[in-house]
Amino acid sequence: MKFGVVVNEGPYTHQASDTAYNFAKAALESGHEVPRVFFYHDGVNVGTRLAVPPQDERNIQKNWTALAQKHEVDLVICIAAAQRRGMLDANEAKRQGKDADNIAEGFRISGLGQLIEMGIQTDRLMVFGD
Amino acid sequence: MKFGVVVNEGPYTHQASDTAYNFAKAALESGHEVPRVFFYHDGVNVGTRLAVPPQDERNIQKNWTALAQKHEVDLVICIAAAQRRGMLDANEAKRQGKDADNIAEGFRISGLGQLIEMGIQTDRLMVFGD
Amino acid sequence: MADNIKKFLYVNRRAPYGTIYALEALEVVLIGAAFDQDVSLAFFDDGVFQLTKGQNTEEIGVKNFSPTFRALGDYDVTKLYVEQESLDERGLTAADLQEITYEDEDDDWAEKPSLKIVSRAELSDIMADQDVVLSF
Amino acid sequence: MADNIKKFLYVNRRAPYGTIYALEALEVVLIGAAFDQDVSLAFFDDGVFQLTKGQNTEEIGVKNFSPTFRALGDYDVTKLYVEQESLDERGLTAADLQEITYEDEDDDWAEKPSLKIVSRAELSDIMADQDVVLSF
Amino acid sequence: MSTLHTVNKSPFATNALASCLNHAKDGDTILLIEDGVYGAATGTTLADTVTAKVGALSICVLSGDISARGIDQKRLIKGVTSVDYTGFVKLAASHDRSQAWL
Amino acid sequence: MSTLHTVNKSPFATNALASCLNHAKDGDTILLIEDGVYGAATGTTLADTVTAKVGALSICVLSGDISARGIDQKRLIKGVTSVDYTGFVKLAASHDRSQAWL
Repeated sequence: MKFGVVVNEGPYTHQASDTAYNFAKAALESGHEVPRVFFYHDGVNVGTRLAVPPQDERNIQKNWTALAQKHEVDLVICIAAAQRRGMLDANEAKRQGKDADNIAEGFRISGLGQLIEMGIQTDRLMVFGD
Repeated sequence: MKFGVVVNEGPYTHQASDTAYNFAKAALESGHEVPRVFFYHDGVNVGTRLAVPPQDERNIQKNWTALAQKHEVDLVICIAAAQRRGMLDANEAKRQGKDADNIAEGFRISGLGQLIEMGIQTDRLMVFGD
Repeated sequence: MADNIKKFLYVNRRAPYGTIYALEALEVVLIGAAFDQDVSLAFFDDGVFQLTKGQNTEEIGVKNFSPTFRALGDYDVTKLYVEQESLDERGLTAADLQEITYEDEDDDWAEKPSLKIVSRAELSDIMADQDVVLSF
Repeated sequence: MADNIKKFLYVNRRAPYGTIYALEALEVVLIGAAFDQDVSLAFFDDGVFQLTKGQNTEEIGVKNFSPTFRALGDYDVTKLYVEQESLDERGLTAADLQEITYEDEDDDWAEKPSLKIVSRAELSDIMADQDVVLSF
Repeated sequence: MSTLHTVNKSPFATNALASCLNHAKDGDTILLIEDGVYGAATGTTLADTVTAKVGALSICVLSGDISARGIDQKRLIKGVTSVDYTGFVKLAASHDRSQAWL
Repeated sequence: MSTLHTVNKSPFATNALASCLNHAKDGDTILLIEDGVYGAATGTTLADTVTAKVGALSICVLSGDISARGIDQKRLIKGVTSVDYTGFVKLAASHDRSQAWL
């Protein structure tokens, strides 16, 4: 079965991104597919490569990146939500005249249409938020 | 009278940073002092210079920077909270081996001691959060 | 395309302005309208506050997005379900809500109300008849 | 320094792990301890859940910070007020909470409890007798 | 020696206002801000609870938040005072401490 | 045709569980996750409300969230089932849709 996953909250602040990760991992290990995870609202902040969590805590971004690479999950950050919150890839930074970008490996920035498309193309949509 | 202000939530997602800004502005315009604003929890995200909010919305970071410059307000981002969430200045980026930083003009990164010190040195402490 | 039409429900249970969820939910609805799915919006609990008349955000400095609800008809988003019990609990009636309408192309473009006030039981039935439920 | 001592209250009304507020509140308490102020912590509403015994976060992959409460005595943070009514509402008793103690240097280093279970009225009085109230 | 309490959550969504009302002391002020302002309207399931506290407590709302949410001043519970941000600052200055009910 | 409802908020803090219980249909499943798991404990002011729904609804808790919060399995309301993340996936697959009560 194909699961779509939506993450609505940022890392560490809320447990939502942890629960979503544990769900996606369990789904993949159970033989299901998770073709895409869509990060919306503060969820876009999960995809920053600049975070330095304490050594004795999990690294949420690196966990997602590793899961995506192992199972070919498309990690999509909503562009509209990202712009408000200061999440940019190199292209966006150039386009917006910003001098830095902060997206981590394995994540990409795209539009809200990717969320709707995920809803259409998957069998079940799971939302994790605050 | 001296007011200390604490901002616990990120920009746009919660109204807390807007209310804190409007409070600080009114306090300063009423002849009070706001020597410092301390950004904690997701509040650290207020200080990113990479945000590109829609043209018809307020720019929360720029509002704070302008207020700070006009009235010499010390805008402090908590280092521990910032590290978890990927907010870095140039020094921190270098120290942590990161290839980019994202702190806006007028903000600085420092420790939680600055919050306690603000509590001690101001007459009233105001907390804005979720 | 017809055999790929799903029932999408957008669940709105939060008040506007205190948090961004209501605004960003609306942004999804607007983009989603281009996909020709069977779209419904549910407003209950504090979500009914999103639809009130007379919102003026000038003093708080936040964008007033409530007029956008009136444009939903142009995007063929015409089913906005509002729970009666949630209105009652909050001291609101239909008269406190914006008038939101659409032009029905199957009925000589007659102007019809998009807001449908339903009971809690009816709303439960509507929610239980969806393919995709997006909560904000 | 003595004439610059203020009463600091840390207000804990949230459960642990679902959000980071409880953990980051504790981080402030630990740093704040170095400032030699008159520190109290209030645990009520869902904040009482922070203090329960037997927390094991292995399966959710989040750091278990509950043992840190037991270290507060070493930082001279010895006044942790817990509201009886909040415990009652949640089906908890003092026996469900961790034992948190400190060694009283004014009483030959006798080990004493840091947790003080108080009524809602007593907690209201304590909160109304502070200089600085930090909520998380 | 009195406290300014700020409540920024809808009383229909969270227990913040209920807990604040349970803990505030006579003579204190509660300022409803952001989504908290819904607690000041008449005709709701909570209006009686709030109305019963007016007098023992001073209950205020932030005018900008009332306007933003389309709540007519006429719908405010009797005895509730509307203040702007400058009024908020005055309240903060005139009370001995502020406590935020997040 | 049944729904899996997920509730991740403490029922003492917000109205999410109450609203979910008011809207779920017989035969649906409610999975309590994150801070929502406090709703599954006996001896609370809410336990009777939840207990009354067991049977008409299937009520489950996520085991990792129960352990994290130090809730002993023996304290769970009778009829509440504990599942791990794999069990969560199975529930999501075996219901026709999921609805998150945020």
